[in-house]
Amino acid sequence: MSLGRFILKRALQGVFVIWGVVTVVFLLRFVTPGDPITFIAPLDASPALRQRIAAELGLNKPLYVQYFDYLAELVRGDMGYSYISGTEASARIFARLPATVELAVVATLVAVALSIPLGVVSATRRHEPADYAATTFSLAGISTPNFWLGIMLVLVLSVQFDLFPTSRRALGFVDALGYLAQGNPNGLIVWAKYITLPAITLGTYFTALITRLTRSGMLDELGKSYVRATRAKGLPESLVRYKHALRNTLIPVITVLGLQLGSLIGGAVITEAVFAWPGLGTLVINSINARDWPLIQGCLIVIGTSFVVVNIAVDALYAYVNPRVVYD
Amino acid sequence: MADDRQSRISRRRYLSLVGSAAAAASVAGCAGGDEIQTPSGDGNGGGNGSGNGGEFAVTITQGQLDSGLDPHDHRETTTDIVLMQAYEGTLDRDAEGKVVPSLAEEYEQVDDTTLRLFVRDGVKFHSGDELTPEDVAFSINRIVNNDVGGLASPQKDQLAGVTEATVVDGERAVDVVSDGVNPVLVSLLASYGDVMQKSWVEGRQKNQINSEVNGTGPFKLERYTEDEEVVYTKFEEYWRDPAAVDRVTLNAAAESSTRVNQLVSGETDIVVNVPPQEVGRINNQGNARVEAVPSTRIIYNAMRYDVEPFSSREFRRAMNYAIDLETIVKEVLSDFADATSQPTLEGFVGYNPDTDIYPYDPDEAERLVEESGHAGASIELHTPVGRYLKDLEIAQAVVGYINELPNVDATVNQRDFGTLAGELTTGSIEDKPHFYLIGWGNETFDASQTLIPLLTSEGVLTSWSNEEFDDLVAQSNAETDENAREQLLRQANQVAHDEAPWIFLNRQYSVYGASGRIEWTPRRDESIKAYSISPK
Amino acid sequence: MVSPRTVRNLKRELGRSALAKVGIALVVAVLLVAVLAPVLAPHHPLKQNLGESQLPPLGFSAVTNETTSEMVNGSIEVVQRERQVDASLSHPLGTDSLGRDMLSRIIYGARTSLLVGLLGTTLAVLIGVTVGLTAGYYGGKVDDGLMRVSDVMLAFPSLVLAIALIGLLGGASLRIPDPIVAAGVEPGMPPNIVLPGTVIVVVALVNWVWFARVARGEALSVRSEEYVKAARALGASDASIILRHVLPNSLTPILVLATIQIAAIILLESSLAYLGFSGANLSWGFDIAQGRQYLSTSWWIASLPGLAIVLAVVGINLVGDWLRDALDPGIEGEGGV
Amino acid sequence: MTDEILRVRGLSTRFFTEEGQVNAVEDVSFDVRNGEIYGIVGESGSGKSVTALSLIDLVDSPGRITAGEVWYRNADLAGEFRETRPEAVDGEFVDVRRLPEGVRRSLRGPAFSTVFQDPMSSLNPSLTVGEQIAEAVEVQRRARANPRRTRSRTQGYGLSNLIVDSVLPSRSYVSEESSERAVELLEQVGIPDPAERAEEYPHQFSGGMLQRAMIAQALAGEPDVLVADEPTTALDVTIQAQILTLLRDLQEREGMSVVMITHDLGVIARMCDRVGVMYAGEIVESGTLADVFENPVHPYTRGLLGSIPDLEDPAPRLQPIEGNVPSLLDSEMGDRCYFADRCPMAMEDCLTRIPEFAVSAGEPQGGVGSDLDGVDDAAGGGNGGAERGDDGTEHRARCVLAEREYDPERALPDGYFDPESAGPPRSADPERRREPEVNADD
Repeated sequence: MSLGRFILKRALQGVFVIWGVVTVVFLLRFVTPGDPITFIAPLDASPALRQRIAAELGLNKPLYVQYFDYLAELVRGDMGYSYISGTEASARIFARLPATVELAVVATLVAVALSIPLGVVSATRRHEPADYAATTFSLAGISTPNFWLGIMLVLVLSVQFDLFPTSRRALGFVDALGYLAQGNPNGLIVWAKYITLPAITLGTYFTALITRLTRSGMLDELGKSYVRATRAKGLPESLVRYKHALRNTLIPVITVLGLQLGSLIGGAVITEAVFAWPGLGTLVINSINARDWPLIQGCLIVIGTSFVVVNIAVDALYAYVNPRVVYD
Repeated sequence: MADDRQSRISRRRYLSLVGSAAAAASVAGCAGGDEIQTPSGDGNGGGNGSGNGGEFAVTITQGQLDSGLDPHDHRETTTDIVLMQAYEGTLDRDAEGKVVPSLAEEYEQVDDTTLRLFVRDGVKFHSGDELTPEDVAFSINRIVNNDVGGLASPQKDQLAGVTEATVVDGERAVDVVSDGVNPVLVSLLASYGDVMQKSWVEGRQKNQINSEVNGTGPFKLERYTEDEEVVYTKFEEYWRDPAAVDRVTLNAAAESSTRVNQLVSGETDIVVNVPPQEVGRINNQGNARVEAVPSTRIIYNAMRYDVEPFSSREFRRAMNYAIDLETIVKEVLSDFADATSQPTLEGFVGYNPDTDIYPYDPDEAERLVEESGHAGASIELHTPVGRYLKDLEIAQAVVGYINELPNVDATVNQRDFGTLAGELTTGSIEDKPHFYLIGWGNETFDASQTLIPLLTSEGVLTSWSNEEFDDLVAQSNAETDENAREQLLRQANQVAHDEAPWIFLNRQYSVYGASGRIEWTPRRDESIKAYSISPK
Repeated sequence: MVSPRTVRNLKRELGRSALAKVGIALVVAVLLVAVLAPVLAPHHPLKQNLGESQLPPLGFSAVTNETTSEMVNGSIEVVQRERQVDASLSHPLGTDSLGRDMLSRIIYGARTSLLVGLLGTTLAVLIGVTVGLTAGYYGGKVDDGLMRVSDVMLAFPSLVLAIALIGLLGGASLRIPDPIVAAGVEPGMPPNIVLPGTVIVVVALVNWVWFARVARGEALSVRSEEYVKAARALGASDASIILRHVLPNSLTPILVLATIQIAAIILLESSLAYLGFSGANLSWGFDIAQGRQYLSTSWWIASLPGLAIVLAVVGINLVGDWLRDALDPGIEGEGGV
Repeated sequence: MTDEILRVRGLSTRFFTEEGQVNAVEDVSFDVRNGEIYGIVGESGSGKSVTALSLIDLVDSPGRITAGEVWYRNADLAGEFRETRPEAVDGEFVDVRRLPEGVRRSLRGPAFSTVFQDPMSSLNPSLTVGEQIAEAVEVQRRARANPRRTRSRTQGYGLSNLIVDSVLPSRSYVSEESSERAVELLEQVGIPDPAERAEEYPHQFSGGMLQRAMIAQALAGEPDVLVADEPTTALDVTIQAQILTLLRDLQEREGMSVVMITHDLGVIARMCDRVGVMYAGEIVESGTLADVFENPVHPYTRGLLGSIPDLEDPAPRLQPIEGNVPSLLDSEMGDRCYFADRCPMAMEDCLTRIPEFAVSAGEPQGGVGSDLDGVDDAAGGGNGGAERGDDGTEHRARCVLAEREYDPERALPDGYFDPESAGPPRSADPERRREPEVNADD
């Protein structure tokens, strides 16, 4: 099977999984106790008014009709209107998405940029102080609840030393770039100041995780015969480590990272809660609390879909970097 | 819609952001914050035409933001504060709570059921159109009539008794008709009933009404980023003098410490709900101050009369004796509250000055529990978290005291406010938790707006039913003589004290942090009007 | 199940790894603290003393600003006074905002964390292993179906799913009598252990997938083994083949994964409690959330319970590393949080 | 003037494991001449592969070369270091182990090159075969482009390069010229369609083809000495023959020297000019092929050869010799002939360490004390450049039988070395004994 067909097949599977996600999310409303009308209708609403509201929202139709209606609307990109504010759910979700994506991307980039060299150093200087420091850090990193880490960072860096803002997002990256286009670099500085603590909070677990994976993977690879053979042909050590051993180390790391995207988003939810970061995480918590079903469903679908899409991308990347993959 | 948003973000967003950043930079000027400085270094440069070096911009940070911008489709103080910058009612209140004219210049009681409002001339909506009596009548009807304005408004009971509003032929006036004697109508109209423009509402979809603003107030909407911020600019054609503030930004931070940090670092000018432990940071910072005022909000623990053990009067009274309210006020609330003895707050019409706060008497409490026959009861107190000043701590303290009784076991159940409020507002007592902490703000300064909805048998939010109490309230509601009405309300409050449908807790203080660069005095009714802010 | 070879590997790895020893020490310590909470806790963990609120831990006595308000001529004046706040020997880790003993709360918090971690993992193992073995053993359509279900489950971040389930279903808790208190040893301590039932079920529901995948992989590899074929030829029932042949082979990787999952679930529980979605009345995450408001005045309320989480989870992770190194179950990566 | 390219003197490599010190290579000395194939033969665990790794300085931690010299003839290098590092220079020879790290690494490729046992695991599975060979060409190309004194051997290659390489193939480490050369090399080792095959990954190759590719890679640096470590062990018998033929042809064509390491006497018989037999980390007997195969002295060698009726028959492999594979743990090795416990002719004399004796030509169990001089010049260190065996005989053995007849009177009793007996204690746990070999062989 060619790479293209492989990806196509994975994409089809992905569509299937997304359909599953949508269905689960849709059904969630019906297993949840409490009539959504109660949250929408005014206090003294008469039964007639309740029925009218139900009719307006299509809640009086049979379940399967509602389901197919929902699917049809979803395909058109329509996630309905917020029960609470009456605004378009999709608009609201996509307005929040950049903040979360920004946070997740920065955290991931920082995590990758720090952890891979750390893991390599740790593996190549085994039993040296650098290794002990890296393993201690990574053990602590995977064992620390990130919300607590965030609070401690605020306590020390914001409350005590006043180096970073304690919360919020002053402006988005795109806005900061807009300032830069006008010749004002301060936008980027402000942006960086606001995103630093949330990104550290979210990224630490992943930095630690990838450091551990890289270290054990590198140790594994460096012990393999081909590394010795590569050294034997006179290649510089940096080439042996990075081009050969690290490349093979990263192949499984990429897969694990794809699977960990879920915990990245989960981590983003709580990080956003800690830093009042206006992203999807705070939106999903608020809408769950308010039983704002169109928003809850929309958020979960967007999160589930991005998970599936990213994993397809990871699979494709995996297939690309790993010639041994059998496309089946 | 999504496309609109995108294109709006593209160019206008940059321009407006530079404008707001410039405003923030002027804040940073005094706070030494980390805001954006333009390369030229003057801190005021920006692309926005209206922005200039002298702009006076103010930011107000609440615990949460609006739930949409339709002034008739919400019931929260937070949304109200967002919208009161742009929408006005027919009547208003001054800082002391006295009723003053607003869009209605005058009012007149035409007969027992009809109040005539004379609509002010020369008032413009932000759309540029003139205010008409039709708009006023439409707005009131939109609230009280589910078939008007495409909305079943949750504010219907805030205009209790009103059946309709009609335009008076040949006059610039509107008749507001009630279903009977309505002694509190003026008071209600002074607090509720924002006026919208009929044609504007009718030409818009629900989601547009929720994301655009067209009022008569001193500020018009510049930018609305849902859940993030609402930015208003001064409405130059306001019927009174234009505001001293050029730009108002409202945003939110759920954590009190976060709000205080924002104030201290100069990111905002007014923050709400400053907990006592954060007061020191504001005062020590030197560039901001703490403003406190007794609010119109009472915090209480409701006990449902229809379930054991709370069906027992003895048990309910025992709960009041069990807690050391004075200590809670002193230690948990650092005296930023007053202890209460009845549902009505001091200074309100109908407040009974002769009832005493329940003393702390655990022995009496234990005895009453035994007497009630519910010794060994397990009770669970549902409480919202972060909604009221120290709500969770108060709940935990109450439960802590109750647990000290050897014959009752109590626990706290932390609830999300939205979910809890949902259960409380279904209109059916069965949906409510048996025992819950909640706060009630009554901006009318009249006991009836507390007693009727919360404690009468038919009240939409009630947890109690008592014939004697119902009778007293009903009589007061039909009583046109003010003194006689006040006496009836006092008696009702005495009954409530004795029967103890609640654990009476505290009157909350509104504790604000305000930056040193603004002149502003907090109000008892919890409203924050940017119109009343001026530079120092 | 536990072969002598396994025991030998465990011992050898333990002998060679100081970290494994530290891990076991930490885990044993946390277990002891959790089990003996009524005996170890100096105070009732819920007992408030409003007069002794926010006492600092030993060694952190300090002068603090005390804020109160006074009514002066109808308006409220904010008053600040300096006050020396001394740590108290009877509250070595200080007290929280209601004067409750931090040490006792942390000791009792260990119970919640471990109960949720152990029971949640057990439930997840039961669900996951049942599904995984079934899928792997039968293969074909059953396998496809169950694995697609697990794909869908994986697409929901466990924290988000847990919040959704608890937020929507509500959090119920069970109370079971504390055997130590019931035995009359420490009559002044809480008589009941509060078991956050919904949380336990939900963490299992969001984490079983990892076990299903491992169990399925093992079942797939064992299915074609000769002895399984032989057993089938001899007419053994599927259930007995799964239990007698397939399950034992999966135990080692599942044990290792379960260890990692206990740590992950403890972190998940603390996150849920932090966000207010836990039915437990004593939880480290909950105390952190409460202490967050007091960061600027009483750092210990939020800091110390977090340290407890870190120590417990470090211990479990070290034990997990030890088991993995010693048993080499061949599973990649960490289970998800 | 000698024609040696390599003189190994007193080489000792030890592994410092948790179980204790493992003496994988102990005091090994031998010479490799220009253009010859020198064979090292031994059972697995005898230390022969570690010897190979020690030659090319690729002993991995926890192993370390603890003593000895590897003298390599290179007039240029000798000239270069004569002033700065006189101790590393002896005539045209340099002691590789005393050269700076960077220079030592630069010798891999042009001086020493290696063909490993299992081609599949010796090539990086995720790079094309062509690229890996081209790398070996490229590193030499770059080395020629920069004089040694000025270049940094660790030309920076970091994470950023990896990312850039992965995204932009044009920015790869390997130049086009090297890639072309790689195809030529593949052709030289007899791979059909070399251009296409160069684009393939190792898993797409058969074992024999892959070993050819490995050889091509080893040839990339035009090495003086090719170390072939069990180059055919992992291959089918028919393929083995092809590979051996290829090696022989290449060796003749390039005129390089080969150190052939194997446990297969047939390979030795077929390929080698001279041979050393290893046992328990030591070379127990060495000499020309004829010396060792026709007049074996050491009972171990005799045991190995016992089943080989005909030198020309390449098929038979090492005949298993009764007894345990020797422990290489220092603590368990004892101070005696390491073979004594398995030796059918062990005598009391064998209970001390045995030096290397020269074996007189034609007198296998030779004349008493025929040549006791020179016995120890290997162990003497220092003057490693000196010639050995000035009497012309190369046949040497670490066995008392080289100088004295077997005397049944002095024989050790049966079971002397059994754990239960009063003899020196030895562990009976075979699993444990195997462990030190993890790095030592295979």
